Amino acid sequence: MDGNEIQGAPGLSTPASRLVPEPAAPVAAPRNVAQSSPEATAPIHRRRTARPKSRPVPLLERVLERLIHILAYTAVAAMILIFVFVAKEALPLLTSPEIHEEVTLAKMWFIQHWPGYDAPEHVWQPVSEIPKYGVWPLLVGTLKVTIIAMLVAVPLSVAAAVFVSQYAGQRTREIVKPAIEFLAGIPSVVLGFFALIVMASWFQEVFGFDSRLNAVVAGVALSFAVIPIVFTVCEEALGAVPPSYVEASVALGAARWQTITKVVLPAAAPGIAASVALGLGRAFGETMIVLMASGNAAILSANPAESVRTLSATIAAELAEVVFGGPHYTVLFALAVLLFLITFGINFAGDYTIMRMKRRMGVAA
Amino acid sequence: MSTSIATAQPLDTPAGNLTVSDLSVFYGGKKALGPVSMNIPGKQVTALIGPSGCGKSTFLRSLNRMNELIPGCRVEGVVKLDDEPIYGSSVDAVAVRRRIGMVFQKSNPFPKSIFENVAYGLRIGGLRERSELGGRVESALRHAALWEEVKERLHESALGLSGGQQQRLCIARALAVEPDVILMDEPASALDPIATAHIEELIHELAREYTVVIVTHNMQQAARVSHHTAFFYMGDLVEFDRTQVIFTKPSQSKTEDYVTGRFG
Amino acid sequence: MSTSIATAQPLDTPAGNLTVSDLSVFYGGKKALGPVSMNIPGKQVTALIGPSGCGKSTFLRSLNRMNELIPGCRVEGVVKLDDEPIYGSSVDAVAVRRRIGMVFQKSNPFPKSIFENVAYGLRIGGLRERSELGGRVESALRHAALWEEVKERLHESALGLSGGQQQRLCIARALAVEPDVILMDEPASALDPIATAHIEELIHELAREYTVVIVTHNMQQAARVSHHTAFFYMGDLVEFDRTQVIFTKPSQSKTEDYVTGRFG
Amino acid sequence: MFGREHTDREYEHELRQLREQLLVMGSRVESIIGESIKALMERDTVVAERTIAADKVVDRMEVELDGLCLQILARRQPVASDLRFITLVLKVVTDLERIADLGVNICERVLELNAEPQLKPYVDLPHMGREVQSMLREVLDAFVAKDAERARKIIEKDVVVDALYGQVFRELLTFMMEDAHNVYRATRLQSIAKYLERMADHTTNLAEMVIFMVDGQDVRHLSSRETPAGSNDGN
Amino acid sequence: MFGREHTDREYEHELRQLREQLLVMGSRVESIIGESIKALMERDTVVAERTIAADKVVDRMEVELDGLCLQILARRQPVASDLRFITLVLKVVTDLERIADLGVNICERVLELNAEPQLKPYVDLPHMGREVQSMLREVLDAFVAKDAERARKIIEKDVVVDALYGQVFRELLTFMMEDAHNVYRATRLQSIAKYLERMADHTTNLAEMVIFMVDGQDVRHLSSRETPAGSNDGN
Amino acid sequence: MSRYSLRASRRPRLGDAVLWLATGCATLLVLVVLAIIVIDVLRHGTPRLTLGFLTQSPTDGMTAGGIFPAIFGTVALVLLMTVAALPVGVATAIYLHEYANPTGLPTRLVRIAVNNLAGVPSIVFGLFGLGFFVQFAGGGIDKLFFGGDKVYGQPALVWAALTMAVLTLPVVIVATEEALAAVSPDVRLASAALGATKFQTITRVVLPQAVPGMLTGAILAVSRGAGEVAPLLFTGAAYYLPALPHTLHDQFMQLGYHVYVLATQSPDVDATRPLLYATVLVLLALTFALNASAVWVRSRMRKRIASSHA
Ligand SMILES: Nc1ncnc2c1ncn2[C@@H]1O[C@H](COP(=O)(O)OP(=O)(O)OP(=O)(O)O)[C@@H](O)[C@H]1O
Ligand SMILES: Nc1ncnc2c1ncn2[C@@H]1O[C@H](COP(=O)(O)OP(=O)(O)OP(=O)(O)O)[C@@H](O)[C@H]1O
Ligand SMILES: [Mg+2]
Ligand SMILES: [Mg+2]
Ligand SMILES: O=P([O-])([O-])[O-]
Repeated sequence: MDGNEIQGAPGLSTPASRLVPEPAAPVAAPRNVAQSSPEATAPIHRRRTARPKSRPVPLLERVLERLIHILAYTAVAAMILIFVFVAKEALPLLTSPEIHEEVTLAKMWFIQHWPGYDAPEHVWQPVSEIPKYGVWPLLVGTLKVTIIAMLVAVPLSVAAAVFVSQYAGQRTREIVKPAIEFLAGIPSVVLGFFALIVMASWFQEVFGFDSRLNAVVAGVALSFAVIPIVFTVCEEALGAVPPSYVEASVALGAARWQTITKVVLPAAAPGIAASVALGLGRAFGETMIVLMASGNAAILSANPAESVRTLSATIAAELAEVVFGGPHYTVLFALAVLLFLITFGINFAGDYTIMRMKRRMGVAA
Repeated sequence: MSTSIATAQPLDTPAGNLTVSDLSVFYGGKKALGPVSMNIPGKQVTALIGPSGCGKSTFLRSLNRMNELIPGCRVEGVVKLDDEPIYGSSVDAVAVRRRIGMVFQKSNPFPKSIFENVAYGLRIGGLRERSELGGRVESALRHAALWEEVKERLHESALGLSGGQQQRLCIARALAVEPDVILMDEPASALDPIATAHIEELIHELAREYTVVIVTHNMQQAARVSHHTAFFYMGDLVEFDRTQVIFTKPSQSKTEDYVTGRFG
Repeated sequence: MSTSIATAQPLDTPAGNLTVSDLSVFYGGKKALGPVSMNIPGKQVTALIGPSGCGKSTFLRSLNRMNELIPGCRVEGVVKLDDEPIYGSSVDAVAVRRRIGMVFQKSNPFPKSIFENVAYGLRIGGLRERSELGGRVESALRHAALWEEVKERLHESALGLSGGQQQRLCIARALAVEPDVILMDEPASALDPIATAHIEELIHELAREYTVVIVTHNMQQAARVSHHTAFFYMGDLVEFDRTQVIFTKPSQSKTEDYVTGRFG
Repeated sequence: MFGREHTDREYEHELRQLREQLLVMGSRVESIIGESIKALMERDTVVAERTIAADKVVDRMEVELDGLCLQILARRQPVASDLRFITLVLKVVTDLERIADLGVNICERVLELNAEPQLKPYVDLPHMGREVQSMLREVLDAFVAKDAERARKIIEKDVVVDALYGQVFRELLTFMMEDAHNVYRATRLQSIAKYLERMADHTTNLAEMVIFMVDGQDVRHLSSRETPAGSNDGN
Repeated sequence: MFGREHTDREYEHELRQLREQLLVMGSRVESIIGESIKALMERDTVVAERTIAADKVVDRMEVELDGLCLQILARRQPVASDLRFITLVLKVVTDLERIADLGVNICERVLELNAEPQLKPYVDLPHMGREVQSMLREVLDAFVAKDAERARKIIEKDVVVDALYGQVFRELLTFMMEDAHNVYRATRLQSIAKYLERMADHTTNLAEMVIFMVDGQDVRHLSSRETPAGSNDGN
Repeated sequence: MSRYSLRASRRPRLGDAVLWLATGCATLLVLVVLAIIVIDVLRHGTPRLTLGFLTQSPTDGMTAGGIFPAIFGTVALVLLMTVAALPVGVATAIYLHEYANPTGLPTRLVRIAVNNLAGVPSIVFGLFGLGFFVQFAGGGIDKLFFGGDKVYGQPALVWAALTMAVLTLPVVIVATEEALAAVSPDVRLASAALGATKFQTITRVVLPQAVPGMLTGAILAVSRGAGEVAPLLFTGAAYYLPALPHTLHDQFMQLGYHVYVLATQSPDVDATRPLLYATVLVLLALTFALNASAVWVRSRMRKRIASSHA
C-alpha cells in the first residue's frame, strides 16, 4: 500500500488482512489520488465552514519571541561585564610599571619587613608614607567574621527550619515563617546600625571586650543576615520531602524523631547544603554590616575579640578617597576581583556538592 | 475531499480514517517504536494495549505530532488523515492538532471558568463573536455529556468540578474545535469505577461522530470500550483486529498470552 | 494470647484477626465513616471496595492508627488485633504500626539503597548486628518475591528499580519488621498489568502468613485477589462476605448494583 | 442511589438483546411444539415438513446466542446476577435447541405414520403436547418476570407429564400385544410420547435454571426428576 | 517472552483443577456406560443398582463444576482460550451428566428385563455400547490433547452407532411382530438401544465443543447429525 | 518470630522531646532577636517620627530637620531600577523555562550567570557600576554628546538605578521562573493539543497563572533595592543634598546611605541618634510594607495553585 511513498517500504511484509481489521473498514479507496508528490500536498483542510479562520500571520509573535531570546542573554552579558570591568581596573597591578613602584602582587601576598617594624609582618596600611598593601589581615578578618556568622546562623536556622516544618502546628508556622521572612527583609545597613549602636555595647558589657567593635559583634550581626537565607531554603527543602516518605517511615513504626533524623533530614540534605552555601556566599561578601560593626582595624590575629577589617569593608571605606587610577585604586579593584573569585568558588563548590548529593540519592538520575 | 465521497460519507464530515505506514519513532537516535503500519478506521473506537514501555503513548502522540514537543524525538514514515499526510513539509503541526485532538491521563483543565476552558481552542483559533462562542461551547459540553451538570455554573472555576467531570470537561474542550479524531492516553486511569463508567459510556457515544484512539492499561476497559484493538509489544504492533476477535480468538500467541494474563 | 490457642493456631504465630466494633471516624467533627463492625479474618486477604470517598482509605488507616497523622481526625470505637485493643490508652501507636504494617498507592521507597530500605524498620527498632540485619533483609526480600531480581544490587539506589519492583520493595520493607497484618491502599493502581499481576500473585502468597487488607478501585482485582470482600458506601459498610459470594450472589442490592456496574 | 440500569448503556443494550433473542428462540421452539402436535393430529405432511425446516432457524439462533454470550463474557466481565444470567443463557439454549430437535423428531415420526392408516384416536398425546407447550410458555414468562416461584410450579408439573407418558406407553403396549400389525405404528407413537416426555424434562431444566438465576440457588438433582415415579411403568 | 502459564498461579491452579475435575467426571461417566452394558449382558441386578447409585456422584460433580466455572468467571474475567475453555466446561458437564443419566436409564431397563427370561442373545447392543464408550474415551483424550483432528474423527463415528441402532430397532420390531409376548421385553431393549444412540449424540456434541475450544470454530449443526441418515428407520 | 508488644516503650518519646525542645528553642531565639531589634527601633524611633521629619530636608549638619530628600531618592531609585530589571528578568525567565532546551549549552550558560550574579557581593556591583556605567557608559556619552563635559560621566541616579537593576535581576528571574514552573506542564500540553502555538500557550495560559509569582519577584527586588547601600556608595548616592534630583544624571540621597552616614560619620553622635532611629524606622517600615505585600501576593498564588491541584 502506498509503498512508493516511504523509504524502505519493502519491509512492509505484514499481510494486508492484518492491517485492515474488518473487511468493511472504510479504508480510503482511491489510492492513486495523492500519489504524485506525497509530502507536498496542500495544508490540512478545514472541515466545516464555521471553523475559525486560519491564524493571522504571527509577525508580532515572532518579534517578541526574538526579543525574549535576546534579552535572556543579559545576565550572561552582565556577568562577563562585571568581571571584565572590575578586572580591567585591577589589571595595572600586573602590567603598569608606575604602580609596581608602590605595590606588586608579591608585596601584597608575601610577608614584608617594613621600615619601622621590628619583624617582617603582614600589614594593611595603604594611606601612610609607605603604603602597605598586605592582604592577609583583610583575608583573615573576613574569614573570622564569616566563620563566626556561620557558626551562629547554621545551627539556629537549620534547627528552626526543622521545628517549623516538622513539629510546628499550622498556627505556629503562620507566625514564624513571615517573621523570619521579615528578618530577611531588614536592610543590612539597619542590622549594621543595630550592631553598632546597640549590640556592641551590650556585648562589651556582657563579655568585657576591649574594643567595642570586634569580630564577634560583626559576626553575630552578620548571622542575622544569614539566618533567614539558610532558614528559608532549608525549610523549603524539608517541606519538599515527599510526605510519602514520612508515611512510609511512620507506618514502619518509627517515632517522629526517628523519621526526622533518618528520613527527612537525609532526603533534604542537598537543599540544606545549598542553603549553607548560599549563606556562606552572602556572609563572605556582605559589606555594610561589617563596615559598620567590625571596628575596621586591619589586625592580623586569631582573637575574635579584636577589631577586624574585611575585604568588602575595605573597598567600601577606602575607594571614595583614593586617586582615580592610582595604586591604591588598583589594589582595591584587585581585592574586588579576589572577592568575586572567592564567592564564585563558593557558589561553584556548593552547586557541585549538591549535584553530587542528589545523584547519590538517585534523584538526578 | 474526494475520498469522503468515495467512501460514501456525507459531504461535510470526513471519514476520519488514519492511515499509518511504516511509522517509526526515535528518541535521541534510539528507536522506541518499530515500523508500524495500520489503518485506523474512522468513526470507531480503537484501543491500544500492551505492557508498559511498549510504545503505546509514543504511537498515540505521533498521530497528532504532539511528540514534536519532546526534544530529541524523531518520526519516520507516513501518517495520513483521510488522504492528507500529517507530516508533510507544508503541513502545519498546529493545524494537525486542531483536527486531531487529544485528552490526557490526568485531567488538566485550565484554571479558568468552565466556559473559558471550552472556549479556549475557539478563541485561539480566532473566533471572537460572543453568540457563536456560546453556541459552540454548549454543543461541545452536550457532546461530552456534561452540559446538564454544569449549565448553571458555566462561569465558575473548572477546578471545582469532580475528577470525572474535569476529565469530561477536557473532552468537551477537545471537541469544541471540532476535530475529526480524538486521541486519549489512559483517560480514565485516575478515576474511580463510577467516573470511569461515565467516561467509557461517553467514548462510545463519541464514536458516532469522531474517530477515537485510546491507550489503556486496563485490558478489560479495552475490551469494553473499543471496536478494534491493537496490541503492541516492545515497540512493535503484534496484532490489530476487531476487539471481539482479540479477546476471544486472537491469531497471535503473544496476544493470547498477554490478554489471558500469561506474562511469564 | 489466649484466643490464638482457643482458635487452634500454633502458639508462636498469632492469628492476626482484626476485630472492629462500632468504629467511627470523624474529620474535624464531620463523620466520614459510620459505625462499622466487622471481623477481618486472620491469614486471609480482605478487599475493601466502594465508590470514591466512601471511606475505604479512612477505614484502612484507622486499622493501624495512621489516621493520627491527619490533623483533626478523631476515631471512636474499638479495634482489636487478636485480643488487644489497638486504641487502648496504654497502647503506643508506634508499637501498633510495627505489628500492622502498611503499603501505599504510590510506591514510596526511601532514597536509600535497596538494603537500607528494607533494613530501615529493623534499624529504628534497635537492631544493630550486621549479620542478623542481612538475614532479615534477605528473608523479607524473598517473601516479597524480589530477592532474585535484586540480590546482585542490594546496595544500589532503590529509585533505580522499576515501578513494580519498587512496590514490591515497599512490601518487603513492611514485611521486614514481621508484622501480623499488612494494610495496602490501592497498591497496584499505578502499575501496568504485568506488574499488577506480580503484585496480585504476591498478595496471595502473603496470605499464608499474614492478614492482608487491601483497598482497591478495581473490582476485578478485588475479585481476583481476595478471600473476603467488604463493600462500603457513603461511609457505611454495606456488605461483608466471601468474595465469591459478593461477586456471584451478593445479598444486598446496593452491592449487586455496584459490582455489576449499575451506578445510576 | 444506584439505578437498575447499567451505567454503560452499550452493555445494557447487549444484555437486553441477549434476553430478547432468547425469548424469540423460546417462542420459536414453542411454536415448533405446537406445529408438531398439529401435524400429528391432522396427519398433515406439509406442516410436518415445514416444522422440520423451521428447526434450522433455531439451530442458527443457538449458535448466535452462544456467540453473543461469549462476546459479553469476554468484553464486559459480568458478575453476580448478570453473570448468572449469561451462563444461564449458555445452558438454556442447549435445552431449547434439544426441545426443537425433539419436535423435529415428532414430525419425522408423523411423516412415517402418515404413510399408514391411523392406529387409534389420539387423546393423551395431544394432552401431553398441550401440557408441554404450556410448561415452556410458563418457563419463558417466569424467566422474563424473574419469578422463581412460578418456575418451581413448573417443575411440579413435570410429574403430570410423566404420568401421562406412563399411561400412553402402557396403552400402546396393549395395542402391540393385541395385534402384531400395530407394532410398527405403536412404536412410532411410543417414540412421540417419549419425545414429549423428554421435552417436559428439558423444560424442567429451564425452570431450574430460572430459579438459579433469580435466587442463585442450584436446585438440580434435588428432586429425583431424572427417574420419575411413573417411569418404572415405561420409558 | 511470555510463558504458557498464567502469571497468577492461583488462577492457573483453578484452571487446572477445573480440567482435572472434568476429566474425573468424564471417566466416571465412561465407567457408568461400561457398567450398564455389563449389567445388561450379565443380567446383574447388583451392578445395575450400583451404577444407578454412582450417578449421584456425577450429578454432584456437575453442580460443583458449574459452580467452579461461575466462580472463575466472576473472579478471573477469563478471555480468549481460557474463556472458551470455561464456557466449554459449562456445556460439557450437561452432556456428561445426561450420558450418565442414560446409563442409569439402561440399568433401570436392565432391572425390568431381569425380572423376565432373556429374549435373545445380545450382539449388536454390546457392540453399540463399546462404540459409545470408546467414543467418549476418545473425546476426553482429544480434549486433554487439545486435538481438533481427533475430535473430528469422533464425529464421523456417530454414523456407525446410528446404523447399529437402526439395525437393532428393526430386529426388535420383527421380534415383537412375531410374538406379542416379546413386546414388553423388546420395547425395553429398543429403549436401551435408543439410550446408546443418544449417548453417541451427546459424545458428538462434546467433540464439537473440543473443536470449538481448540479452533474457536463453531461446528454445530453443520453436519446433519441430529437427523442422521439411518434415523428414518427407527427412533 | 519476635513479637512486639503493643505497650508503649518510653525511648521514642524521649527522643522526640529532646528534638522538639532543641529545635523549638532555636526558633524562639531567632524570634527573640527579631523582636529585640524591632522593639528597640520602634521605642527609639517613634518619638522623632513627625510629619515634618518626613517632609523636610536635613538641616544643621544633619543633626536636625527631616529626611524627605532621602525618601524621595529611594523611591526614585527603586522605580527606575524596577523599570529596568523587570522586563529583562521576566524575558530571561520565560526564555529559560519555556523556550530553551533545558540541557543545551545556552541554557546552562544563562543559568550559571544567573546563579553567580546572585552570589556576587554587593560591593563588587558598586565597583562594576563605577567602572562600567559611570566611567565607561557615562564617560562615553559625555564624549559623544557633551564634548567631554562631565554630565553623565559621574555618579548619578540613572547609574545607581541600573547597577541596582543588575543586582536585582537574579531575584526577578528566579521568582518568575518559580512562578512559571508552578504552572503544571499538563496545562501546556492541553493547550498545544488544542492547536495553540507556543506563544499563544505562554501568553494565554502560562503567564496569567504566573503573574502573581512575577509580582512577588518584582516586590522582592524592590525591597532588596530599597535596602542595599553598598552598590550606591560609588555610583550616585550623595552624603548630603538638600535639593531633590531632577534629572537622571543628578546625584541623590538614599535612606540606607543616610543611615550609614548618620551612624558612622556624624560629628555629634548623641545629637543625631534620635534622628538616626527615626530614619531606621522609616526604612524598616518601607521594606516591611514591601515584603508584607510580597508575602500576601505569594500566599494568594499558593492558594490558587493548591486549588488547581485539588
Ligand atoms: N521522552 C522520552 N525520551 C526518551 N525515551 C522515551 C521518551 N518517552 C518514551 N521513551 C521510551 O520509549 C519507549 C516507549 O515509551 P511509551 O511512553 O510510548 O510507552 P507506553 O507504552 O506508553 O508505556 P506506558 O504504558 O508506561 O505509558 C519506552 O522504552 C520509553 O522508555
Ligand atoms: N484529611 C481529610 N480531611 C477531611 N476529610 C477527609 C480527609 N480525608 C478524607 N476525608 C473525607 O472522608 C471521606 C472518606 O474519604 P476516604 O479517603 O476514606 O475515601 P476513599 O473511599 O478512600 O476514596 P478514594 O477511593 O477516592 O480513595 C470523604 O468524604 C473525604 O472527603
Ligand atoms: Mg503511556
Ligand atoms: Mg482512598
Ligand atoms: O494504570 P491503572 O491506574 O489503570 O492501573
